[in-house]
Amino acid sequence: MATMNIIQAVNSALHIEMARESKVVVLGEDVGKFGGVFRATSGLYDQFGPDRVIDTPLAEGGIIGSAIGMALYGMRPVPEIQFADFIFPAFDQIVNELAKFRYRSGGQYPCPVVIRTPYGGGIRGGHYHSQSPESMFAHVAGLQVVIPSTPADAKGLLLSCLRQNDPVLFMEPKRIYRAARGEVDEGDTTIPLGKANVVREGEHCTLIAYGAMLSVIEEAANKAAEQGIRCEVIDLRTLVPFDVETLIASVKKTGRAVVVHEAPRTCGYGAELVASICERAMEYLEAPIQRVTGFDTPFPYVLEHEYLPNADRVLGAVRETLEW
Amino acid sequence: MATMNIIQAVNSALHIEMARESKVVVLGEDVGKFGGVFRATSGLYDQFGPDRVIDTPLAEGGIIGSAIGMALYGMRPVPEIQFADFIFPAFDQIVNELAKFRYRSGGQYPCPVVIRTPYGGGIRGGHYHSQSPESMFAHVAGLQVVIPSTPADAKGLLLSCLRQNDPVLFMEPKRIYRAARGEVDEGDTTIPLGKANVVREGEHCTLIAYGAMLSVIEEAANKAAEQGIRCEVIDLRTLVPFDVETLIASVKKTGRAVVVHEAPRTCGYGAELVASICERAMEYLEAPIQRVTGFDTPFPYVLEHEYLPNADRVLGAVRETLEW
Amino acid sequence: MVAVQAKDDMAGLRRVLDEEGKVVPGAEVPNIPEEDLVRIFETLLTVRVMDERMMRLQRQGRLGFYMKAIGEEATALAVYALRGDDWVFPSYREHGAWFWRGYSIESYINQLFGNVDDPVKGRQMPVHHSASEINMVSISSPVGTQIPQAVGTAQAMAIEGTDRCALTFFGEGTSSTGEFHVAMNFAGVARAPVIFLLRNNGWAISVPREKQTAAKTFASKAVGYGMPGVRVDGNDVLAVVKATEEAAERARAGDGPTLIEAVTYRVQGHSSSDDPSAYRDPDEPSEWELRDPVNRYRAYLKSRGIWSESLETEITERLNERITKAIEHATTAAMPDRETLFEDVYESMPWHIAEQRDALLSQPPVKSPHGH
Amino acid sequence: MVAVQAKDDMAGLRRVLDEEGKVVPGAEVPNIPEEDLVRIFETLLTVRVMDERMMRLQRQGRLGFYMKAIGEEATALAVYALRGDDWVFPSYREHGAWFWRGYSIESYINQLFGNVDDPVKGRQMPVHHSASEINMVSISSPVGTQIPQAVGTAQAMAIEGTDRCALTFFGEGTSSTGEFHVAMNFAGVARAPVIFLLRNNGWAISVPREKQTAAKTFASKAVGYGMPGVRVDGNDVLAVVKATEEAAERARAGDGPTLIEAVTYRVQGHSSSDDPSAYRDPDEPSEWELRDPVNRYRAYLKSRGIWSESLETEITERLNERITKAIEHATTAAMPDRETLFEDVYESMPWHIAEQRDALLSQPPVKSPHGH
Ligand SMILES: Cc1ncc(C[n+]2csc(CCOP(=O)(O)OP(=O)(O)O)c2C)c(N)n1
Ligand SMILES: Cc1ncc(C[n+]2csc(CCOP(=O)(O)OP(=O)(O)O)c2C)c(N)n1
Ligand SMILES: [Mg+2]
Ligand SMILES: [Mg+2]
Repeated sequence: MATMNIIQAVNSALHIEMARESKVVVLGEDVGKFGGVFRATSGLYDQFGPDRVIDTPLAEGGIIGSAIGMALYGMRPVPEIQFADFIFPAFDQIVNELAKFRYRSGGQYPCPVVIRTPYGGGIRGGHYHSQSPESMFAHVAGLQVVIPSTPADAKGLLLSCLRQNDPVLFMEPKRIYRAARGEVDEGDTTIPLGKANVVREGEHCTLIAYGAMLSVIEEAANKAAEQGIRCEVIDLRTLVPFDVETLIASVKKTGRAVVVHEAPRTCGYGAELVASICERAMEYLEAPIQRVTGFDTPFPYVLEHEYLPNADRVLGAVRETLEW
Repeated sequence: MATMNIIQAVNSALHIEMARESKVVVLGEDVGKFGGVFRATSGLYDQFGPDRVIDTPLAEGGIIGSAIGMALYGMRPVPEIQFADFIFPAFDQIVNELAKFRYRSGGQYPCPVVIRTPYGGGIRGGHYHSQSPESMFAHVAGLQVVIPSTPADAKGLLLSCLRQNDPVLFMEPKRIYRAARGEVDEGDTTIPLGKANVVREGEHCTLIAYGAMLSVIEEAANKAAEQGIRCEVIDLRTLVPFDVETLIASVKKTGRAVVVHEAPRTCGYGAELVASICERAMEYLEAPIQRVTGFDTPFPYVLEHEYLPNADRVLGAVRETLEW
Repeated sequence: MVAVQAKDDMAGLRRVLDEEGKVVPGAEVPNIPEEDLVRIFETLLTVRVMDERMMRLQRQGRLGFYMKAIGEEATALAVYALRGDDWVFPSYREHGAWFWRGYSIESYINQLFGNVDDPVKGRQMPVHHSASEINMVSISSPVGTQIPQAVGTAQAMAIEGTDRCALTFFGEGTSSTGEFHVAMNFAGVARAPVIFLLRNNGWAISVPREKQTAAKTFASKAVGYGMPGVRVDGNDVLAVVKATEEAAERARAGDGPTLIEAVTYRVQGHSSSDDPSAYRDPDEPSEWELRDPVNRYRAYLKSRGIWSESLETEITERLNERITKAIEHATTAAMPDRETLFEDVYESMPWHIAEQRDALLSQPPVKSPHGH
Repeated sequence: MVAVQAKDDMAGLRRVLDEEGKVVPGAEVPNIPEEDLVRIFETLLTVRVMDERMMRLQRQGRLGFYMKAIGEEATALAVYALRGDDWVFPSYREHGAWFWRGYSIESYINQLFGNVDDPVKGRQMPVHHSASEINMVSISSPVGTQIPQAVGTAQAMAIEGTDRCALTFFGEGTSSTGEFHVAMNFAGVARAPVIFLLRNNGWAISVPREKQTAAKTFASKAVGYGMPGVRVDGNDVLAVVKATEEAAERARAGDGPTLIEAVTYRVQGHSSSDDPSAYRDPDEPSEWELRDPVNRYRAYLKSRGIWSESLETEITERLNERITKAIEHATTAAMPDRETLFEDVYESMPWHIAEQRDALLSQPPVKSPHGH
């Protein structure tokens, strides 16, 4: 065990897997000699050389398009998109190609590309260094969407992604890249995809989040506890396919839920959680599920602290479910 | 009044507005001399010339990017994307530029681009001539999303879009381009954006859809009526911003709802409707809202009749809400 | 104007055969064994016969959609220059490439009908084939997406240390996409062993070549990527093969990518849904008839004493018979079960898709509005 | 290797001034009145002084983020060749273009701090300006998106029948994007009155120019779009102005677009977040020091008897004073009210945004973690 932050945990997973499996290739803008603008690929270039750690020209469509070609051929490319805000030039390759290759070829061409990308606000990045586009990708059949919230999860989930045979969008909460520190196995420990983590048990209200919002709901749970409200805190970890059983079991127990994400509300991932839970457990709900989310505006700059969900807003939502 | 199909209605709106306002410009692939692969721009080239009806090179990013530049300068471009499936190369221009221009410039640069694009299945188009990506765009603050279901609406809503000052994604249900025929005012009649249409009143269950799914819920309502179930049928018309009042009023009355769309279920637009209604009217709901949607697979070819929601599936969902 | 365009496009083209199928003085003739020369001829005829038969089915309402390659058959034979372990990323109009590399007439027709024997399980529209066993990559409709993918495969081949290469086909209209650019640029920088085969048939649906770019030639675009650009007569099989052989050699030697512009002509509509009389001068196609790639190649074989009336009759009859049988099978074979709708989205089926499958299967089957 | 690259990039550059600021024999000197020559000098100094002052604030933790233009100041003066009714679509490193066209030092600094006097209302990161009153278009971070937009504006200008033109700036790294290609191609076909000013500063964050393209020069990419491509010394104001004047003339005359590659050098880090010592040979920048655009231009003014020590002191002092005052104001002015978060998403506020606004306003304000 060692103390790591999320960057180090991601880096460790990449080191382990590249050493174990020669088909793993990292590519993207500035990922080579420089080790990535967030340094997540640091040291890989020196250890594995320019053939396996590739600085590409500035074109996200080319990064994903060529990663697809590599994967079709049998490699295991791990492209980095520098910020999730810049993934859209590759949207067509991801949505129309990567996600559909296995299906459209009748199973002939699996396409195991693991796209890593930092996402989310809280670093004063304004419109274009803060976005959380997860729900757009969650809508695309054929993709998996994974978002860790701790260093141990970042490493264990990424290792799992690298060892299965379908495309993944692995979104890293850059706001807590360095702030989230924790014990991480230095060795080769995976964490299964598709399983949520019940971080804290409670019986009054279920709080559901992922990524950087996890610490927000934990803080809200702490504050609630001071008022005698015991919240169950769930870290979703995998958005597609999500762990419906754990969620439903929790909501059946608590009868209340608050879902939290940074992305704008309309058609955000929270809507899916609300709809899915209501379909399966409406009779257990004592109150409407509350959504605490970013607003339906572009991501702001100076007002990002007002934009981002915080513990008080979550707590307010918890109270609404209790007082309903 | 004249009998028109949706293509003719769209064409009529474009003719009227181009004649009235010289700043309106149509651009896209094959929209010129040929009049568009669905013939929606037919006759415009002859009447308004190559300066205002522009055949572009094959690049959707260029079509939307240059349309944005025209709009910034004060024109009113109406780009056509040949199929919604091919809109993704322009995704970055739409999501990061078009939608955010007004906001990011502090209001200096409005960007009134009306993107027309045929969407949806039912024409044996397979993966790439059938998609319904509306929820991805509905998630993007700054865009409006409008989907007509009748010729009169197609004309009236399009005219409204062309006369307001923000970007719109105007999605045309190609499955009923020619099949839907109806009386349309040959003159200049607009239909307001943001207002749903209560197509039929009923008190047992609210059916909500848009575009080509409207006839499916109408058929389901007919079948239900035979069994004594009176459904309220609502055509949403505008997805962003949607007419929450009309929906809530209806659900308060009926206590039940079924939302229907062709797009895959997960993070589809239906999730937002379910979440929004539950937040506002949960105490009125007698049963969970049902979603009848496309499946979480790429759009198929030979099995599209199984994939697409039909009246029987909707009816089944209605019965589930009643028997819950 | 149209005719001028055609002539412009013809200027300075690399050729092996002239319009009469005679070897152009000084041209380097690729070294092709006689049996291959015959097989190439058979491949060209396969495409032509297939196109005619399938369009007839389409017009009879028995086939949903079709795309012809008539007049452009020679360009697809670029794949003659490849080895079996090279990979091909085609667009939708290189039928000959499939047949040359061993895709069967039966698979081809089953795909069009999407029956249980369709290699892609009825999931895609007609002419969207896939055959991993012969390294032919699944076709998709969005044009240009295959180009950066081919570059990635080529890079992987180089990383692996093999001397394989990848070849990708696309139309001249598709050179306007961002994908073309990023792929060419990536390939140039990486010196990837990839061949870009731009099939310039003069039209992108209704849009003529001169509205697609202001560049004098498509081959000249190679300059901007630091790679050689070659213009060949795309209706001259031997010129296409020769140029591709040279490009493949460069690729295998580690000298990087090549852009080949093969100038040909879309003699008929873009697809079965298209009627070019709405936008194209009706005289234009006839101008091109004398350049027919099959006629020229036939004349060449004749001059070499390889062609005979009976050879062609034998081939054509054999093809027609086989196609007839294949149609019979394809139109009567079972269609994929509806549970297959939910397979292959992922390697193993996640719960939410299983749930959706079960919900569907609990309902009575829906009759296809299209009959079989 | 680095030095070779630098020299390669220098070969065949169009210049008016040599490294000592002397007019190169035979060079056509643009016709610039003396008062403009002085104003250009002041603009160059404004950028340099501003960059130093703002970086100091950033290092002190008083400013969130900054991007310098040091060493590249001359290239932005391409806008000298434009008229006020021409439009400019900048990237994030052409500060001089803003000042030349009349954007005030105060607005510039208010934008960096996002206060109530920020023209874009605190909505965007520092250096993302917008000034519609001087036809400077809002900057966004995704690189390259402005290029097709500039083409659209240029097309609109032509449709309208004016003789205006549009100019867009972008880096050499950005030429790798799909947007560059589609924009160049659209412009070529439409013969749009647009000038593409590619600022080749050798680096895209940590990626050197030779990993960005295998083309010998960026200017050569123009061939593929049927437009002229020009390579100028981007550190030579007069050469940049001259080349842009010629391009603007062509545009106004209906002769279509031009690509100008201005070769310059990113002397320091990509932004305040970047430390180039992690990836760049520390000797490289010093090689470029003798090409400093301000020194060369100063020497030229001196040779023309326009420059004097006292002139420069006067300008610098005036600038510094004004900047000091502007900083004082910018750092003490009120910040935008939180309800402004919800404005300008649309022309009028739809119900769902109003609802979200009301919900936020019902909560106590959140303290900014960044203080002012
Ligand atoms: C991204 C995208 N946009 C639009 C289309 C619609 N479309 C299909 S084929 C075609 C023209 C392609 O022309 P070209 O590349 O010259 O190929 P050709 O059909 O001539 O073989 C268009 C516009 C598409 N398939 N993909
Ligand atoms: C689409 C996109 N991808 C990635 C980035 C991150 N990024 C910001 S600047 C930059 C390098 C740009 O280099 P260049 O175009 O040469 O401009 P320069 O910074 O040298 O002026 C990168 C990769 C971005 N802003 N946009
Ligand atoms: Mg073509
Ligand atoms: Mg640069």
